[in-house]
Amino acid sequence: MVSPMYIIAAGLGGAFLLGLLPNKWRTIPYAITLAILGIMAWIAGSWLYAFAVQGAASVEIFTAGTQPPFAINFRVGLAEASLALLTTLVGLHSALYMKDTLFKQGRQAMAVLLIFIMALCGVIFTRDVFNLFVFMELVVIATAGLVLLSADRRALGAGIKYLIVSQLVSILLLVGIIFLYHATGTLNIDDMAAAQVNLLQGGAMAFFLLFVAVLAELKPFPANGWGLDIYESAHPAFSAIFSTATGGATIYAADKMLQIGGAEWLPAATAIGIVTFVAANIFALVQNNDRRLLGYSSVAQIGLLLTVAGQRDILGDAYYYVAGGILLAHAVSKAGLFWLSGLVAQRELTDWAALRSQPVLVFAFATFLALLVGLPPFPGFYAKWDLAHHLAAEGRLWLLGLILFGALVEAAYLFRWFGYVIKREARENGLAWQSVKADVAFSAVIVAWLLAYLWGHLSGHGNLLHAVPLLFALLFLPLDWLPAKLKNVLAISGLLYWFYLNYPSYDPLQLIFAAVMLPGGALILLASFQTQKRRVGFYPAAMLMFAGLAMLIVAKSSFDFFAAWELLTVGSYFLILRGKHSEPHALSYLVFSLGGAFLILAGFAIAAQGAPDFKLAALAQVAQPYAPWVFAMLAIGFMTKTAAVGVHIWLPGAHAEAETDVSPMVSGILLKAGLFGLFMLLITMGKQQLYGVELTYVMLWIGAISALIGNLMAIFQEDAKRLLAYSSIGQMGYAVFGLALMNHLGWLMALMFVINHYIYKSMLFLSVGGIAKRTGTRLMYRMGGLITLMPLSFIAVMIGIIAMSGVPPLSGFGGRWIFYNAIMTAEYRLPMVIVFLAGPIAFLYLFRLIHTIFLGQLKDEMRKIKEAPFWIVLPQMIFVVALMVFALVPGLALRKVDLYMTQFFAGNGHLNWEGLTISSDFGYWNPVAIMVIIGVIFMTLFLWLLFVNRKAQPVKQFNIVFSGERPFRPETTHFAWNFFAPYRKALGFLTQPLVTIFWETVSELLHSAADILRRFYTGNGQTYAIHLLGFVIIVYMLWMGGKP
Amino acid sequence: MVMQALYDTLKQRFPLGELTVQRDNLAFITVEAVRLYPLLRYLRDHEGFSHLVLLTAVDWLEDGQFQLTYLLNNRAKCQDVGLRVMIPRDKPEMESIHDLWPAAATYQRELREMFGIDFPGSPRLEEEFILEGWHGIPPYRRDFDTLAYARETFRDRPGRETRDPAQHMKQQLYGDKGDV
Amino acid sequence: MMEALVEFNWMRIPWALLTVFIVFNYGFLMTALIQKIAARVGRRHGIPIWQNYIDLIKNYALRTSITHGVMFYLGPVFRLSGGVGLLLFVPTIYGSDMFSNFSFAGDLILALYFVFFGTLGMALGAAESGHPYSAIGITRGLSQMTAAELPFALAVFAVALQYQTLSITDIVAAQQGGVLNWTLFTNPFAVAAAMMSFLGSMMRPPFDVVLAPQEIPIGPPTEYHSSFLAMMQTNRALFPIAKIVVYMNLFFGGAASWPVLFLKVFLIYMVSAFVGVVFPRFRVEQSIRWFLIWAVPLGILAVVLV
Amino acid sequence: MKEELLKRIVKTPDGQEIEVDPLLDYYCQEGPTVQPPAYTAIIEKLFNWARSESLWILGFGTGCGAIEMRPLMTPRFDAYRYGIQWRPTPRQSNLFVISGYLSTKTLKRVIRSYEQMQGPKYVVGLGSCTINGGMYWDSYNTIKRLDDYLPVDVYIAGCMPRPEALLAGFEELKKIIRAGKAEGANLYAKNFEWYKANQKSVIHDWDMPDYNW
Repeated sequence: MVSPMYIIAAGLGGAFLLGLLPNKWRTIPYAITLAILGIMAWIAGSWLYAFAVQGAASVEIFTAGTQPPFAINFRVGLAEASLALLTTLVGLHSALYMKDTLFKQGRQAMAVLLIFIMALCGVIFTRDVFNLFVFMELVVIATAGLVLLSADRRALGAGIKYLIVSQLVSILLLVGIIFLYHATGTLNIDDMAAAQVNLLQGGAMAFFLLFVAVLAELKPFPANGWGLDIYESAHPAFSAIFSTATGGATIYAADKMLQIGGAEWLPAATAIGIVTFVAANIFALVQNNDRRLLGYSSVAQIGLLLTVAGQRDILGDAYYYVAGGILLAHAVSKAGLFWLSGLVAQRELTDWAALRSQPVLVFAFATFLALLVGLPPFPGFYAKWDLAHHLAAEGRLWLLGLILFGALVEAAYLFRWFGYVIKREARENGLAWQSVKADVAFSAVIVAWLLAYLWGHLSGHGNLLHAVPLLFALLFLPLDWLPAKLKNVLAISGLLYWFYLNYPSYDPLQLIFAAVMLPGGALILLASFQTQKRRVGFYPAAMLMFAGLAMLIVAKSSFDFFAAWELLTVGSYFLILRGKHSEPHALSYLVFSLGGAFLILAGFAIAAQGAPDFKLAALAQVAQPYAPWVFAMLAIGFMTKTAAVGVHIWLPGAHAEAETDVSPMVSGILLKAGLFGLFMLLITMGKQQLYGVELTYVMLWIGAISALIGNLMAIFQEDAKRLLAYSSIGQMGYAVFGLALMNHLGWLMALMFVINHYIYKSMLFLSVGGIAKRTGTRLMYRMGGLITLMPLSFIAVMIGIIAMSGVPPLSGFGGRWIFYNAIMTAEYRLPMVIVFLAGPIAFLYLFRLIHTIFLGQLKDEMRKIKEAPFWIVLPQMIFVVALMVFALVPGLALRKVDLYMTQFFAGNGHLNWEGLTISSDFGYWNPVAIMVIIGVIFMTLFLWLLFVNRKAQPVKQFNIVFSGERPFRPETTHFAWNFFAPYRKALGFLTQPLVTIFWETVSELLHSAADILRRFYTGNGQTYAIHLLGFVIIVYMLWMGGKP
Repeated sequence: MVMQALYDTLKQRFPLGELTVQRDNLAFITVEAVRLYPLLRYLRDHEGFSHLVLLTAVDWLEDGQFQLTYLLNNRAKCQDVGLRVMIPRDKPEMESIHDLWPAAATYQRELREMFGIDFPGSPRLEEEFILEGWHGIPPYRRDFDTLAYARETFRDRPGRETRDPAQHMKQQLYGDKGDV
Repeated sequence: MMEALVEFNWMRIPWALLTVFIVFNYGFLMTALIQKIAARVGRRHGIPIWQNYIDLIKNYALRTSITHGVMFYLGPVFRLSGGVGLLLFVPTIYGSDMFSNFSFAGDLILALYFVFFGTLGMALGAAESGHPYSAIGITRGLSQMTAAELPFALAVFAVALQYQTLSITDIVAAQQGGVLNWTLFTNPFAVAAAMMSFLGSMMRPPFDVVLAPQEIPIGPPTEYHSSFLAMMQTNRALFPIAKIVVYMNLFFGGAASWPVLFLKVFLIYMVSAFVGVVFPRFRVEQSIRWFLIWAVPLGILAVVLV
Repeated sequence: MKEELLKRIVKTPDGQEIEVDPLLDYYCQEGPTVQPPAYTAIIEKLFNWARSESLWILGFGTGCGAIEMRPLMTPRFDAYRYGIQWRPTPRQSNLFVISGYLSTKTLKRVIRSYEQMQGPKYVVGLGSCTINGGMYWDSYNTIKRLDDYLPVDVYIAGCMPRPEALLAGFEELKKIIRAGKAEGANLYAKNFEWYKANQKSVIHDWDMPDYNW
């Protein structure tokens, strides 16, 4: 084993060696540089291997052969070794990446790079304060030198500003060290920590200076202008080192300082960290320059790390797991992103659309974003989970809230960026492709997935990368070159096989959801057969969503549940983003979903109260006063997915703009995930009271109002898919309402809605999608009279709307019947008023849907269109059959679950399924008889009419009576636009977009606040120095006020 | 007298033709075609004649002229003034006043259809107004023989006879003694 | 509480046909009678009492007819199926096994929702004619219906809560034993709300903007004629009676024999006739507001007080 | 021909160009056919009785005489008691009352409405103008003989005839119908070319299909 000292020695020696070489040489110095960096990395790596795998104890290295305080000592343990490996690897890769620049600048630059990496390792290893100062000085000077490597003209200014401020910092640091030495009589960090500086005369002040200086090196808010200028102007490869290695080393230094300061200083670190995290993320919202945005994001991540460092007292053993997870996620993703930024020719965020020409680059980009945001299965996800649980267990809820808020903002701007990449116009020559650079970036991707595996392995919750559904979804990434039809077969068989495998293990409730989600998904996927070519990116996303759904149903612990939840959210986001104009809607979907997910995370964390493995069933045992809060958080989280009113605004756009076969998936299937969550929640937690208010009662109102508003909004839509989307809000409102009734039949009704809504909404979305495909528009008033041209789609829509409106004999009636029986025993009656009003309103939009599309006047340009493609029609016809069967024998699906649910409500209220008649305590219903009777009456009358009216002359569209005139044109004769004008007059005031206005105002406020505050960064070195002083003074006032 | 006063006021600004006072509050003034437009605008904007009551034409076949009559009304004073313009029959064209009164466009369409008088620039002038599919001489021109046209186009029912109403009533009431 | 469910046997079919026949004739005479009453209010003689039969024959006797398409053709079939079905799904005569018809198929909720069957089918048929006035009439009808249905749904809910059952037979049974046992007296708010809703569903003034003969020819049926129209006429006679039978069963103690049924149906029908001859027509938004302001609070009161 | 009836090229959503011929594409091209009476005489008799007792008038005031029809609805005359009522749409009417003078422009609408009525259908000419042009005998745009253009069942003379005369006319019509002689629709179908030629001779801008279903 080579001593870690050789890392330092190699760096120094290499730099010295380079100094001896002739000026003109390029290749040899470069080779030496790479070799030295390689050696350094190898040493660090071998030590890491020793610590991690062989379980070696950390080693102390005494430089002068004596014990401290007489000599400087280094310590190398697991953390140091990993940081050093990270630093050297980033250095090595960046050196590879910067080959051209280094060749141009010559051996001096290479030497500086070596010194830089060496110094960073020194910062990591050293246990001596003064030595730390020396290494930090080296870092500063090397940084200033390396900034100049950039071709950007602003780099010079940035370097100078950096130097100015850094010197101020150095002075503080030095003064602090002197004072501290005076107080403790030692320079050794461990000795200082043992000396309890805070109790010594002047010790606190001395430590303050030391600490604030190290903090300032972390570029906390607001004293970070100089750092941002560097990110913006420096060479991306250097920025990668600057962000990851410098950031990592410095945060580690700060961590060491905190050991000196003790627990008393942890809150300071927390406060500065969290303010930095939140503020930097908010600032990043308004950045257009990619590297500056990455800079802000780096600052934010370091802030988060500092916050985590401040939680050292409660994290205990998990500290390194959490901090390491976040740090490595930050480091790898940020390095990767900076490296990617070198491949993009222009600096606007939208210019990254150029990545699209290489799907692999998009994959890399997505990986980095997911890694950075902390989505499963990446380390940040596990780290955030543990962090949240520790915070919640200790009651640091405000902090948890702020962290989640910051993370949400971060996700918002990062995924907005992703939206640009997928959707914006790509410029020509936007990609400065160099295979070396790309390879360097890909190495980060590989590391990211390795880390994902490692962190999963280390987590106490099982490795997500061992989950078969997820692996199956990921399998589609390498298979993406296959033709879409083949992948579709694979996907469908995968879904069906998984369902078949797990079928015996589901309980009846799970079975219904699983049936809707897995075979149901397979059925909708039939429609995907009509796509041609490869359809890059569709299958990984779709299968990711289905994987999440499959895992959600069987989740036993809160971790499994949440991980599945995040997976399906992310998968569906990618899926929705594929729509033609879906960029803003997909973003809004993601932000709302992640917001909801974070609430769920917080809810689980609070519920767990520190328990490492929290079973979902244990939700029932959550103690007061947490229980209602947990309930509320989880309920809101789930209701975000079902788009309950208030958090519904993402749905219409997302569902309407998605692709033809995606809309039914996200509407018919994905919404059910929220219902499943609510089921799980209500089964375990039951009724909860908050401040004396029954929370299920609130849900009852939310469900009722969602039903009303969803339906009401739907009737005013001109866009067919938007109409259906709003209708989903209404339908989910019914289901939530049924659940919140908290009685047996209410739940059964919700389940009925799960099945019914899946069938008819999928069917309607498919047929409307097929029609939109043929007509080239989704605006209903531009269609009309398509019944003869698209008869099968018409049949699907007609059956769908009859079912959805609840008219016997189709299956919607069953839902209504159960609903009435359920409300008979409900405790509350007022919300029914709203639901009763919502019911008939559904007629309005349903009629509008079928009338404006299929009936009325056929337009000129539509005269020759054909029926929707076979593969879109086929699933519709299957749905029609399914609907009929379900209408005739609802018992097939409901009987078992009806019995199963008796356990939740003390056995009363369930239905009686004797014979053909289904009866409850109040009424009865015989679907077969209804169908037969109506059928017989209908057929009799129809035959009678056929007999008496056999000679009817079929006429064409303009053969209508028109007050003696003739119609002008089909467009002016088709009554379609603003169809329910009188209704708008009467009740239109209810459709004021209050919720939309509210959320837009929130977003607007965040953006404009960021926009105003960023003027704070003037780009002037003196201003930055003043910021720094201000920062020092504020920290002083807050923590040192009143202390000696 | 009032109308005379109005005429005198107008005379100071515009060269006017003769004045025909019909009533205390109704008079007709003959003007040249080129004077009409400014005069109308003046009357509308300064004399309070804000309402175009009608625009009509008379076919003076013998003189070879069409007479256009623009009747304006002053609501506040309850006065009407008609402006008469004579235009040549062989070149029936007049300046459009639809920009003064949008309603004038409708009158102009009618005149165009019924008299064949052209008002260049008037909106929808070419569209049919009342008649559908009419070809030939505009029916309100006096050289159009409506009886001949009707005979030629519509079949008579045999046995129809036309009687002078006065003669007929006499016959009914007094029989043969009517002439006594 | 729950009475033994009647079951299907083949004898139900002739009885059902008899029910339809009786109600058909009663409906024809009744509509004519109502028209005659309206005429008398206007001091006219009005139509002969058998005029509707003649019109019906005349419409079947037309020699030509046109069709705009399949749904247009099926519209009247839907419509009449809705009327006949509603009639047969509701026990017509209380305590009579013969005239309980097919009420074993479903309870009150079936009746409540089956009302829409004909409406929906008719709307589809009328819309396929491509006539804008048909579509306008339908939007008006549906808009008005959303508000008119609300008080009725509330009243039904209140009644169901009151008797703790959704079975119409049971509800009627609970009202036996004297006039004062009728829902009319035991739950007057519910009945008031329901009767207001009843006005809205009868297509008579002031809620007849759907047809609005002077304005949008006659709305949905603008294109319908000959045997199509004849079927709709039949439904116009049948359907109100079927609906009133539901009202009668829920609120007015049901009927134990045909004469009682005739009387009660006539009286309930008269409510809308009286209102109809006195009031002018509401616009859609006016009627929506009227229902929401006057009828819905009564319904809420009924639901809350039960 | 009106611009909206001209053939035009439109682009379908998938980019093809297709030709639309409004007259052919929007309107049914079939002509009227002679419709035989019911198979058995007794049923036809019953039907004729029902037709005569249920006269549904198309509410279309074609000329000044329309004002004479209004009193028929009032208590004084109350035509409803004779089974007569006004329907707002030609589809449901079977009696067309041409009320007074008929300009060529209105004639076009009348023909359209008449053809849209379902047979058997009846026409009553009201007032002298429909008989021989009346006081508009020399007008350039008023027809003189209604029966040149539509088969007329009954003429009611007068300028204008009083409501009583109308009622008498309707009674006359009922007799004709009951006698099975009111076959105007079949007459029209049989002599379709002749009627069309007459109609087209006065309507110069024929902008509709030959038969309006």
